[in-house]
Amino acid sequence: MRIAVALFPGTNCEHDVEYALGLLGADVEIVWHREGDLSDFAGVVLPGGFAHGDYLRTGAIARFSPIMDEVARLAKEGRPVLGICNGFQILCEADLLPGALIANRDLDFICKPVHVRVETTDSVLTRRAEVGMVLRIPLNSYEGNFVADEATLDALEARGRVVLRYCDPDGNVTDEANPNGSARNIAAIAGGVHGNVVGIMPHPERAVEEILGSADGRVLLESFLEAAEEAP
Amino acid sequence: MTEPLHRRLGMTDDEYRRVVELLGREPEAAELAMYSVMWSEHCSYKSSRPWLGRLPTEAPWVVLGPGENAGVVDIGDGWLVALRIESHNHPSFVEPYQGAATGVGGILRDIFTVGARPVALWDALRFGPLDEPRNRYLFSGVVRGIAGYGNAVGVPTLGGEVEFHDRFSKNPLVNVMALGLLQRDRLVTRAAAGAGNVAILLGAATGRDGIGGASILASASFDEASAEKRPSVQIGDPFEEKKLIEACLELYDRGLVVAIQDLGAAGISCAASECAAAGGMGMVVELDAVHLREPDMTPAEVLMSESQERMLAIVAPEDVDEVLAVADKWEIDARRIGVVTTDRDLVVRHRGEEVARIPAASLSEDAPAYRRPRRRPADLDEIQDDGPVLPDAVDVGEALRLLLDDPALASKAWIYEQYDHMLYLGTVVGPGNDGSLLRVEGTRKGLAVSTDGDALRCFLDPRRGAARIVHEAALNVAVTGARPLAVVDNLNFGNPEKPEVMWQFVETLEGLAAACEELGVPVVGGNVSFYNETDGVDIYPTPVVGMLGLCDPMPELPPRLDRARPGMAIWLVGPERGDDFAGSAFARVVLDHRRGRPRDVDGDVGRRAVSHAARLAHLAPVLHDCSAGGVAVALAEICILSGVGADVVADDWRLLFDEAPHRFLVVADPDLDLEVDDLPTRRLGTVGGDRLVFGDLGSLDLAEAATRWRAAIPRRVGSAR
Amino acid sequence: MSEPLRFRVRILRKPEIADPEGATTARALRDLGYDVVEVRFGREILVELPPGDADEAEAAVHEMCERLLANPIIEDYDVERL
Amino acid sequence: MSEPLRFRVRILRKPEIADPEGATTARALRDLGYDVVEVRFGREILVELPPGDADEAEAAVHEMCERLLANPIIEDYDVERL
Ligand SMILES: Nc1ncnc2c1ncn2[C@@H]1O[C@H](COP(=O)(O)OP(=O)(O)O)[C@@H](O)[C@H]1O
Ligand SMILES: [Mg+2]
Repeated sequence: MRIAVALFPGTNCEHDVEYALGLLGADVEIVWHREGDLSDFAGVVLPGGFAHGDYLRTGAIARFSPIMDEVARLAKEGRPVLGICNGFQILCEADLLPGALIANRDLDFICKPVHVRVETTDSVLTRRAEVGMVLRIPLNSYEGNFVADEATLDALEARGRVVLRYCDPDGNVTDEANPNGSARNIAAIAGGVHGNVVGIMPHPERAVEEILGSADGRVLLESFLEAAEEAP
Repeated sequence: MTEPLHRRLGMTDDEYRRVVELLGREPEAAELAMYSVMWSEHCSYKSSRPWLGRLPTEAPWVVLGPGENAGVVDIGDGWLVALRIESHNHPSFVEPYQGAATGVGGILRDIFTVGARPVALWDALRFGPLDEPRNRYLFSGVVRGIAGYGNAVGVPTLGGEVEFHDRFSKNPLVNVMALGLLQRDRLVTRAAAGAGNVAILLGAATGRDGIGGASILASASFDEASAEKRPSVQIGDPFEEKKLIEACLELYDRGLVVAIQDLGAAGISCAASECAAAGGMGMVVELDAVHLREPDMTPAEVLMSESQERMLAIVAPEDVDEVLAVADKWEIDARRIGVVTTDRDLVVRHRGEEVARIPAASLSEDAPAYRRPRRRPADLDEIQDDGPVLPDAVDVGEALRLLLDDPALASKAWIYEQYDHMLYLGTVVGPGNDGSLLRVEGTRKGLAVSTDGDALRCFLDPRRGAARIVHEAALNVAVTGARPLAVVDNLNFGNPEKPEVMWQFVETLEGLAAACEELGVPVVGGNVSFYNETDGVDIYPTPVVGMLGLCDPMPELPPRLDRARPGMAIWLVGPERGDDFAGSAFARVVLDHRRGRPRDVDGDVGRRAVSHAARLAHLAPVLHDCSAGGVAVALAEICILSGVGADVVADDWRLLFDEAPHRFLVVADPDLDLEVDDLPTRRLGTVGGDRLVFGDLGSLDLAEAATRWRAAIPRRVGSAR
Repeated sequence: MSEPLRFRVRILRKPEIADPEGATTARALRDLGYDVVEVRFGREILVELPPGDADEAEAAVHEMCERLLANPIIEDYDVERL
Repeated sequence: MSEPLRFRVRILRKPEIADPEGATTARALRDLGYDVVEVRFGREILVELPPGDADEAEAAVHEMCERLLANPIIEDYDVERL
């Protein structure tokens, strides 16, 4: 089973995702954004970084890359599509996920581990986790502040597509535990016809080994790989 | 009568005569522009060169030493490490965000110029006190600029340091260090070989950025008038640089590059002449081929432009098409602008005319060098004799409260949490500890780095101050388990035309050299920044060292400050004197005193401390060197980060705040046998409780200590965090 | 007809969507002693097209906004010929 | 006199200063098939002040630009009353 990791000019987390998924046994290939055919891949990851320098709006230019047609096709076919950080932003710009990501509430770039609570196991990112589980995963973004209109947010909630929320170490979802001002403390959402498209702001690939500070990201990436295994 | 052109370009009459002699005729305007920048202090090191030879530079593991784009050392298993440090002081004062950002961009180019992938950055900063709004603006602008560029270009910033003193209010210091990794066979040089080889300019378009700028700016003092000389500010484009890095690394992978040089000060003229001179060749450059951002630039402007994110690659003619294709894939511009020739001349053509023809090597090799006069500052004796007067009794809890709230001692999280410090999954020990430690993929090795400076002590005694920072940096890497391997240094000084500044400079070199010799570490690169003087006031003499250490193998779980647990024992290893207060944090913060003569290092003791620390790093969960604020502050940091108090046996407050060098704390299981027999070692106390208790001398609630320490910087810069 | 055509595109956050830049700037201005009610951030993009038919060019700029320059979920835009 | 006072501040990078964001966006537009000559980025800041003397308010906005909103070293600004 092969997983594609999309590479845009300005992307920088492609090797980290390759390494982390490789550690979990996946066969990973980094695919340049102008190369187009993903039919042989069971799933695709859009990694973090600064595609096109984050100029204009983060993710705005990347969405027109040829590879995005393929990503949309995989999404439609029900194969797992994961956007991490900048990848999340690209998926929103490409209309594969609702909402948008804007500058953090305090206008600071934030690089630090945060706590997130698992809200549903009905997603390709959390199927092996448990609801209520608290994970410690590094955040690394300037535009991590998730926004959408109320109706969109209500719909996400109603359909169980809020995947992770920022919380304190004990799992309480509070304002103080919200690092960037995201609406309803949202850290990850699912979308797509089958809920198989997930965007997550923190970086699970940065939390796969204790020596790096946490291995809590494993359960998320393992979920993703399991979903890819079973994908149509 | 207007001043002659050479003087307006900052050249002396003697230097001008030298050019005339070299060329055997009067120089053309473009030629004079080239000499003026290449012979500026910034590019030619004319005041410092005669002294730099004092530094030890050799060791079996040194592959490239000073004078190259970056120092390169061999760490075994086929891996080389490239390192380099640079200042961007004046540009950061003019425009803090862009000044710092372009500083990061510039140093990264030095690293990938030698064939390495840049994988880590450190920043060493100096500002005036944060109660001044202007200093807050500079400080937060610089931090944002480093974050803005470093994060987006995809190179993590793993640490750094910062100090605040009045003397930096009008002249902040922004020093950035970078590290890169490369396989042994990938080393690239700048020596253009082979007549007929093609020079290709890669990257951003050329505009009027910093014409004569960075270099002229860094080669003269700052005052109102220089506002006019101010070149147009350079804007960093981390996206362009990221593409440039990937494109260059792909070119090296495919073996398409004969030689390469980054464009920095003096732009094309510097890069072209250095490539040619290094290969013993010449070059013909066609300026019409250069991709311009502004159409109507003069030849001199095109030659001197310091537009960022550009590289000059020398390529065999048959490989040109493939090189252009790689550039096209990465969406960067690539233009053939020159050809390598055998005649050793750098010839520049513009619209069919020859605008310059000069011996390529003369720009660098014939640069003047000055042995400027030196004089010990007349008031230094008086300053040194006026050491701090210590009170008999001190409430240790109260003193600690003050120290933890000092921005130089407080948590730097406000800074480093704005920096991506985790990219590449190599960061085993990140910022917030002593040295940072990154693992080398596919090996058991770890690279430890610490940057250290101590402006006040170096002012009080440049030689001792400089030696102390080398020892401190060595201990900072040793507590991660590393053995010191190489040093890069950034020498930030005032106006070298003042004999007192030259004296400080030479004393500093003596101190650095002696300490490096004592520790057996070579200096593999450095940078000299003179003219850090505004309105006649010089900065404190401020050497900064970047120390690279190697762990081989890396400890299973390298020590970190947050690993203390209740019941663990606390030891102090190293000399206790109780009399090292001149230039200390205690004197400065608690006594408001900044005079006296710092104590000297002890080379033998320093070497032993380093080797014990490196060994103990494999055994103890926490090691922490004692630096600013002494034992008390070092212990408080461990307790705050571990979230647990400590009970310390103490009967003399001096031993808690004194800053004698070569000491570190060990926190570990009480049964651990430290096996340190050639250094004083004392059991200080035990971890536990929710207070920091120092016997009868005082105590402090841990939560309060933590709040003060964490809030000191955010509170001052008015950040919500 | 041989003049280049220049347009100013203004892009503003929709009123119901948070504007952290605006809010932070308002706070900073109040800290400096100014009595401000509200600050909103937007961007201005100047687009220059080669000489040609102005109406066609304007239509093209609108299309650029729809496709790339603005994000309709969070932003409104307007185009002005200069 | 009881209307709030609204100003539009436009901030543009000085023409000789590089604008990588504009250049990148121009490239993206060309990739999408548009023939653009140049794109320059600027910011627009809407500042609302409480009702009061309009001239004083305008002077205050100019001062805000000098002190905080614009960076005179690399940017030019202009203020327009709405
Ligand atoms: N300017 C900075 N940028 C990034 N990290 C910093 C900066 N200043 C300090 N730090 C980090 O904060 C920690 C404490 O720094 P410092 O007090 O200078 O340590 P030490 O006394 O051990 O040299 C270190 O890990 C350092 O890397
Ligand atoms: Mg230390």
